[in-house]
Amino acid sequence: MDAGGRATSPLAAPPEDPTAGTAASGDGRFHVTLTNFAGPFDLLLSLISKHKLDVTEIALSQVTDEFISYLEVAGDGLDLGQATEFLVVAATLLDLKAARLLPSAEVEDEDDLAALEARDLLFARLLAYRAFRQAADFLRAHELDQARRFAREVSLEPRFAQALPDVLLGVGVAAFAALAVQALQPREPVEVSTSHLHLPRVSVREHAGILRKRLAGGATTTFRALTSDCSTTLEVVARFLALLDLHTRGSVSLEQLTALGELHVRWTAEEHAAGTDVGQEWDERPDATDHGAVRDDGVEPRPA
Amino acid sequence: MTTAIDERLRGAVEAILFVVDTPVPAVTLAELLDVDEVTINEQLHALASEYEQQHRGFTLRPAGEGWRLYTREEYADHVERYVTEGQRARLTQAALETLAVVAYRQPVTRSRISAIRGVSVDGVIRTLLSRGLVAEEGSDPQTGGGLYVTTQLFLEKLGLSSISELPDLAPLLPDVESVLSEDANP
Amino acid sequence: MTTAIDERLRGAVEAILFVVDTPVPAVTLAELLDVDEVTINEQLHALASEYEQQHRGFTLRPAGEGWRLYTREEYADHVERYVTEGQRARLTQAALETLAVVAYRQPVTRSRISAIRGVSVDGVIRTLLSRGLVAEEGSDPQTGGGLYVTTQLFLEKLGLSSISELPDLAPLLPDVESVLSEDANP
Repeated sequence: MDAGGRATSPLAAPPEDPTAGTAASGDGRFHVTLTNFAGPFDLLLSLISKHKLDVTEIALSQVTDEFISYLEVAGDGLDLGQATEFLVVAATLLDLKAARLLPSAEVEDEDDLAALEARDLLFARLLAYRAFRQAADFLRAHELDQARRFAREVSLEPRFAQALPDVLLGVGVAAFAALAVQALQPREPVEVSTSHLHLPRVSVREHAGILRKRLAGGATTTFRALTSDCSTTLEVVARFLALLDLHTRGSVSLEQLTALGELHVRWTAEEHAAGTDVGQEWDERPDATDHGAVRDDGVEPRPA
Repeated sequence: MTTAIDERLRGAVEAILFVVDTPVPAVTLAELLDVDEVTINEQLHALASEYEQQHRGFTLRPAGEGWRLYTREEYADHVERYVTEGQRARLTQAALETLAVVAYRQPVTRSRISAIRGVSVDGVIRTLLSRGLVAEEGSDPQTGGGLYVTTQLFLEKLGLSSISELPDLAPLLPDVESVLSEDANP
Repeated sequence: MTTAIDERLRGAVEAILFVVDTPVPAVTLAELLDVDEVTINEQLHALASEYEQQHRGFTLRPAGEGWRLYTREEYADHVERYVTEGQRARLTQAALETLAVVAYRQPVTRSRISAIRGVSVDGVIRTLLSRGLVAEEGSDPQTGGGLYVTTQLFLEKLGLSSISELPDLAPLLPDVESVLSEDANP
């Protein structure tokens, strides 16, 4: 994904060993080690924003490699927030870099200039967003601090309670009922909705089974025909993955005469040779079923 | 009392007494702070006489089966003036809304009100109690939490003779009941 | 502060702070006790440092526009048991970030917050409103959209006495302001 590639820039230097100096340093945050920069990802962003580092001189492919190996080290302990942030930042950087690398002649076009500005704006937004995140950290720290102090909040001693002036409600019956409606209105949860992530669960293994049934006769068919009954893209993908799996096991042969052309599929194995675990590695581990991130039963019970 | 005041222990006792408005038995403090009752009693007496010597704005006195902090008698006039002049006669929006929840859901526990309001209602309930608009009546058989109801004074303030005269909310709150009861059993 | 502590005045201030459940502004105390505000401020500061020196179980801190008594942090573990549940519901990250935007950009419209956060903030704003951490105050003359500000409670909850105590955002936001403000008026 490195859009640079100019021979003179430092990014032409061979990538360092991705495991060396990469990934989690002491604080568990993502650090990058490039030939012209080493430090936290955040800092990299700051330097670019202050024009102390030219975005065109950053080997984005290396940053990405490092992030991937960071993810591998982090394993299940991956912080979703960090991963998301990385994606957003990396995508913006890439966009920015692509724009900066455009031959200057083309930038004379008004539209291109506008596009460039739009990207800078996007980057500025990113920085603003990050700044407020850091401000939120400050608020969090103070909130935690303050949570260790308990204000004196006790009822008035009876003698003082009796001295209280007569209370005024200040509302009539109708206004009071309106307040009740307002107070009793169900509240929507604050959390970011993940409902858009609720894809139906598709099992590659199951699709391998379907393929095996259709192909076991030995006839030659096409991928198009094999997927004609799929109703979603996800099913097509699952079927394709299953097909690849069958291919690596030598159960089917695949032939494509022209690029992007029709894919011909032929069953080559013995009738019962294919194991039952085809596609299993694509599916969730059986014991992980209940914890899968992708569920079709709606994680959040919320009104539509 | 010849016992030197153990500063940490004294501080802890003081902090606990500071947040409760019921008398705290010495034995409770002893258990909580993991010292024997004799030591706690020494601390309490030492603290009480320290407040006297320093002539603080509050005093520590035995009350019922425990100890409790009170404002010092001689400053009662100032406090009373603050309470009568400084306090708002009008209820805040938060207090009114909480009152509305109690009125329409009574008898209701504090945690239920809190769940409906989405915030802690301790302070507001305290205000409503001290203003005589709500009262505690019995407790929830399941959770043991106190149940709150509105009072006669509340009805008077709204010019109603009975709770049944409150307008029906059902037409205004479509399907809210089911959502709320789901909410109560997460 | 060279002022000797006036024992009677100190006692009265202490007694009033002792009974209230909101921060008390110095000016309120001054009026109530019929002394000038400078004297009251001296007393408050003297009292606060006296509590520190004596390492009492409570502290006196500026909170929002006034002063309020709190238990000392180091006794939080003991005190926590006595403070009722529900008190300490944590704010979500989304709520905190939105709160940060309001705090630094107030008064600010919802659409402006949304633009900075990159997501719809309706739900979060509603939560912050219901918790009393932000309030609507006036409306934008151009768009007519409601303007949001942080409240006294916000300052209290964060242990700040004024918005100016928030750290400077500028070092975190190099050259961004100009770009963003252009953006705000397309």
